[in-house]
Amino acid sequence: MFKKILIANRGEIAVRIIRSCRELNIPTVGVYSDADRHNLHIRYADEAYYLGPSKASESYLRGDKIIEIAQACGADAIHPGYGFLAERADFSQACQDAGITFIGPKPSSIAAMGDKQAARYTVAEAGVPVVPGTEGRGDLSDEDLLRLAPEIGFPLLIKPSAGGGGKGMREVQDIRDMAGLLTASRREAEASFGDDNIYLEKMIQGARHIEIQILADQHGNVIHLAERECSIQRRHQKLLEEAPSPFIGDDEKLRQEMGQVAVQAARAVDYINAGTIEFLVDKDKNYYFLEMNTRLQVEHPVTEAVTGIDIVKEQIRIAAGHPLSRKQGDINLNGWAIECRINAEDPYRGFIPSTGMITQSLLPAGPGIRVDSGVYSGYQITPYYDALIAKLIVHEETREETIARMKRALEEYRVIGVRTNIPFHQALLEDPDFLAGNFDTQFVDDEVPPFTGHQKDKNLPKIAALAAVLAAHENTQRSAIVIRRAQRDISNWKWMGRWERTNK
Amino acid sequence: MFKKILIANRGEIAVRIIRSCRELNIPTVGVYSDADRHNLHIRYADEAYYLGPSKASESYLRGDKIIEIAQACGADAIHPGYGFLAERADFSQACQDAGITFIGPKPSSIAAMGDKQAARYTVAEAGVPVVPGTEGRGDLSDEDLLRLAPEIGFPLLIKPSAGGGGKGMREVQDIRDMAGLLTASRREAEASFGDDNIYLEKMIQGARHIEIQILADQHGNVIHLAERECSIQRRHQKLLEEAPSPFIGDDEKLRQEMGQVAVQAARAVDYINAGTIEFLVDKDKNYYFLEMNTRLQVEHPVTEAVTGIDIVKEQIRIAAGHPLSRKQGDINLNGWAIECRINAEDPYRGFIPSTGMITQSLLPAGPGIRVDSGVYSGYQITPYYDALIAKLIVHEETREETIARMKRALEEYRVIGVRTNIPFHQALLEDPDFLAGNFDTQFVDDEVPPFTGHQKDKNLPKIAALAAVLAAHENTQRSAIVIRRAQRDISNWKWMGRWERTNK
Amino acid sequence: MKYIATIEDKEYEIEILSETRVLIDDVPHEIDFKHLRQYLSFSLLVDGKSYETNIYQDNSDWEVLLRGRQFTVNVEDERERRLRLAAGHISVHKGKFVLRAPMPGLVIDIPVAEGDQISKGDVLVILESMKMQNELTAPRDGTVTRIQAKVNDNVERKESLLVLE
Amino acid sequence: MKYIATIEDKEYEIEILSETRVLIDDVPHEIDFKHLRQYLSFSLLVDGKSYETNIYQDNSDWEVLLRGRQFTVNVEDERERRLRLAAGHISVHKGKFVLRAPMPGLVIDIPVAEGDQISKGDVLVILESMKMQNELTAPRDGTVTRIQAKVNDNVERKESLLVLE
Repeated sequence: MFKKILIANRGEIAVRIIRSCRELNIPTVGVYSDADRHNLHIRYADEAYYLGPSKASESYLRGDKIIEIAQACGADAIHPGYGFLAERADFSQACQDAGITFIGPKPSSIAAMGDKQAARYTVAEAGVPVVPGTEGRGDLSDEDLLRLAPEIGFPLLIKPSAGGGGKGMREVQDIRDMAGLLTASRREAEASFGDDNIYLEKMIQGARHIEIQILADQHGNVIHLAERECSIQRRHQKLLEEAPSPFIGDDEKLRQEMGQVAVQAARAVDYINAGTIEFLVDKDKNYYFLEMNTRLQVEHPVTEAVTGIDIVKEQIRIAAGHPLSRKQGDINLNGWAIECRINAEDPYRGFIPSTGMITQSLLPAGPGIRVDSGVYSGYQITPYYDALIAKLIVHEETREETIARMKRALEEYRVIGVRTNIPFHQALLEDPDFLAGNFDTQFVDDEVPPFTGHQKDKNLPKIAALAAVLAAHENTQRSAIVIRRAQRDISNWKWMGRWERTNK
Repeated sequence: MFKKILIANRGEIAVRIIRSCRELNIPTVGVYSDADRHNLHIRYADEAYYLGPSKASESYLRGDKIIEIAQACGADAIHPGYGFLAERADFSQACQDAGITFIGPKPSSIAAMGDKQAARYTVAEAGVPVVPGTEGRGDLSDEDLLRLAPEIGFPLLIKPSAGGGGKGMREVQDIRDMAGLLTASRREAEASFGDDNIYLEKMIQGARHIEIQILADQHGNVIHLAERECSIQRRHQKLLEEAPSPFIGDDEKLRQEMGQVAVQAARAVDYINAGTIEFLVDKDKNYYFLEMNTRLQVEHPVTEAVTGIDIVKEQIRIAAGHPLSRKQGDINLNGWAIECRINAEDPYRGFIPSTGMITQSLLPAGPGIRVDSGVYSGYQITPYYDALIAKLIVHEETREETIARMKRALEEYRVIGVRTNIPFHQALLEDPDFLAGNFDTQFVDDEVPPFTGHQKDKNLPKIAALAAVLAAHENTQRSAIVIRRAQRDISNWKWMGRWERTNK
Repeated sequence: MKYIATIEDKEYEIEILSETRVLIDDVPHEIDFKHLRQYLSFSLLVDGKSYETNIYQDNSDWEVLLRGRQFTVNVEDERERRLRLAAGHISVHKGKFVLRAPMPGLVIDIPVAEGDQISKGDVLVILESMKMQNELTAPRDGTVTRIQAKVNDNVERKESLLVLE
Repeated sequence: MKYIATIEDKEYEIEILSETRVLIDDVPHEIDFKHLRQYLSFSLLVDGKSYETNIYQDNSDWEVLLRGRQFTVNVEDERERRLRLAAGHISVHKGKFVLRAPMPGLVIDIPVAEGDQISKGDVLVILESMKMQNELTAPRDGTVTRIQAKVNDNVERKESLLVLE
């Protein structure tokens, strides 16, 4: 096993990785930017070193500095988490060159899947179905793309070749909008990935986003851990994920078939470690390869909940050369799991990010609840990194019970000082179509009702008004005391004394 | 299903029951004493009513008032939790008389098991093995007990007939100490249960405390959810519980046999709802009935973790007349679970209780961790109720991995302002005999080493010293600023400014 | 003491009669209000119903977090309201609206010009922050009277970007 | 500035050279100390090793919570120590020890009498609280010089029960 693991990441995922390392009794090294000195991942790591300024390009994207730190402190492995350097073949290569184990796939596998266009071509060659698009044509100019678009047909999607996480993606409904959208997509792609290459893909109407988690060791064993459904997205950003998929449901044949195809796609690039094959599935249960994420996913905990497997521990064991601890036949699904991504953003005002200090963070608790988070009471949300402040994962026996538990957890969860999308999730979990499992990847953009009035208790605004008045009244009384103290108004003191006694 | 459930309890168990009710969409009613107005169970309940002064005898033990409140607010069921009124046949009867469902067994079953002596006699008649003692002889005087003691043999235990939770229990090694111990036991029994009857039981040397969780519906179905091991006790107070038992381990035959005997014992008293049969098991795997707890147990979460069953929801469904959702054959055990009871007590000073305000409570989080607690930042620990502030339950695949996860969780858990027994648990989880599964019910009293020095990092005291010095130094600097402000000492201001900038 | 609490467009008239009795729009209620002020934790019983809330002041409004929802409540007492009405500020929705940056970020686009008539919901500024491009929209109809930021500006939180009248 | 920190019987001499350098018993260390004071949360890096602690002052001592363990640390600066030594308080373990109730409770038993010679670990008082009977024991050898509580007294937290000399 490793002597020491450096975690080249921040926030909830760095904390999550540290937790598994600690349970494996492997010392950890955290790295931090100026903005993150007091963050949990630094406080929880066994060692911590300064990386650079707050901007990611000057800190968490500085692979060279990270390898330098690893060498200086004697870390013999690096876990990249997700985002930042996780899908950079050059970083994986640089680790290898420096004699440090990169906890993830080989550089060649990352490269093969990292260019989204090339990946589509590769897996199609291996017999995996792909969504029609411009795959296999290389990087094209705007002119070429405008010319090819009518062949693919509308609506279609513009996607960054180096992409991930929905950044830079644009939908095109009509060729007249396309030129502007190409520009916007390239601009965002350049800003996010340092690469403005883009490609086109037909948009499958009414499609569901269903992905298969796979694990592959260095001894040729590849297994899948069944599916996650991630169709609840807003502008291609996943918001809620579940395992299993309500769409696949009891169709064990489809589950195993997609699982096998995912294993096949992984084998096509000689894949090692944990990875995810994303599919679009249409209403007739046709499935198409979308892309492969050659890293740990944000939503991995729902799979951990239903399979009982700690995926991060498996990643570390695989990287250390251990064979997989389980065969395909050992994988059983128990119960149902849902993850809500809790973002610092205001669902009432177009989901704009909310910065500032979280003055209190009170976690939900009790049976079947897991919180993965890097924030805490006193945490300062900065504009440098993404808006994800926590993942709330619940587990129960059936989908219905899991939803009921999630509603309970969302109500218990308090993030005070900044706005969060908790009311969005609450509204979603009351939506009849969501409850019935009738939704596709467009569902949130098209269907979710406004968040006001979804609460069964119509009295809530009145109660909020009363609570505010009582708080304000008490403030006034307090101020009055200060003023009147000089005037020695004894009677008022008495009243205040009683108030304080009953309220302290 | 019920219209509204009143929870006749407080603290972590009231919160835990409210959580399941909320997930079943059943409104809840909380009741509170003077000490508990701001407690979580009141803030989380849908309705809340005042019960009486802080002393339990004037509030949580006032069954008459509780039934009055239930009737006034339209609650059609009462969940008693554990302790207080949970094992009072007269309260169960009073609920029935008032037309309110008592979520628990019938009065006759409680009565049959409530008198510990009578219970031993009843189950022995039904063919369940019991530890030799004074069962079946009725309530005896001190003179009778002193006379019978040599027949049973030493060491033996004095136990309150109405007992539970180790209160009033005394070990007798020698007949010369026995008179005084009888007096002490009766005094504590009277204080705890309002009943000073006691009985004697042979002490099984090297015995393990292993108990079987059962569920019984109103339709004659009784199943067991396998065992919990609760041998880690200090003065008969359970401190750490696990499921499955490392002693039973892979002995599926013993597990099923004890399960069947437990079902048999439950049937002997026509039992309905959740209950637990406690056994002592000697080193040769002979097992003896100890007592039946006719209620939810503190340690029920470890069974929930390994079976995936929400026992509180099952209790409510059973009380509403539903048949059990599972048959014996549907019960599978997944993984391993351990619960540590976190008490407000100082393990360095003889485990004396610690009162005061919890200024910060920071929960451990991440995969496989559950916290059941009624406390929070700002919670005031009063002397009126027991010292249990939280239950920390972790779940992983093997016992070894579960222990590693618990160690990680204990390190993350911060309770600031009062002392807790967390260091005790940390020391225990490093103990080679505990790790090997070699322990009995005397283990903690006899074996656990002092808590200092169990940490692998020998530098910790030095680091603590440094941290205190830095905090003190900064305090001094702050005071100095205030003094020197008047003297306009600019240079010091500069230094302070830097300090504040780097530390804010 | 009588107060007027406003949430969005809805007003509630709340009179505090004693520590345990209030009138809400003339309907009497029994209340019990208990808090841990330092932890922003408030427990409110209204006619036996229990509500846990977190309350804090943000500028002149009160933020109330209740069952997962966050309400912004404006509270005035009778005297304040009389003074304000006398001063002629009849509606909070008329007059100048200053669009301020809700977070620090980079101005990507300002698709309006001074003098433009805009409608509620129109995009006024696109601001990049936290790896996302965020559209700041008009809260009501009006005219853009002044633009204070320009494309590629790095702006601070609460910095004013433009004015709507 | 030079300090002496004492944990139980062990002393550490700690000198603060700058914001990032200290000497502990004459060994130099690189440090970085960062906190959220309001939340009692402190992060300390010592030669790259990371320690999260929670620190608060309790009477004159500092309570430091570190990796699940709680350390009670007495901190003196050089001047304080010189003054104290000059005043003749050479050891904290000599002199009067006042046994105070660690929590409110009911006195069940006082198995010692004034004038008794007792040894470290002997039970001095049994106090019932939180549904348990708790034995308060002697922290060191000594003589009971005064008993201030009696059986069946309800005592408050920190109330003095007896004196050991």
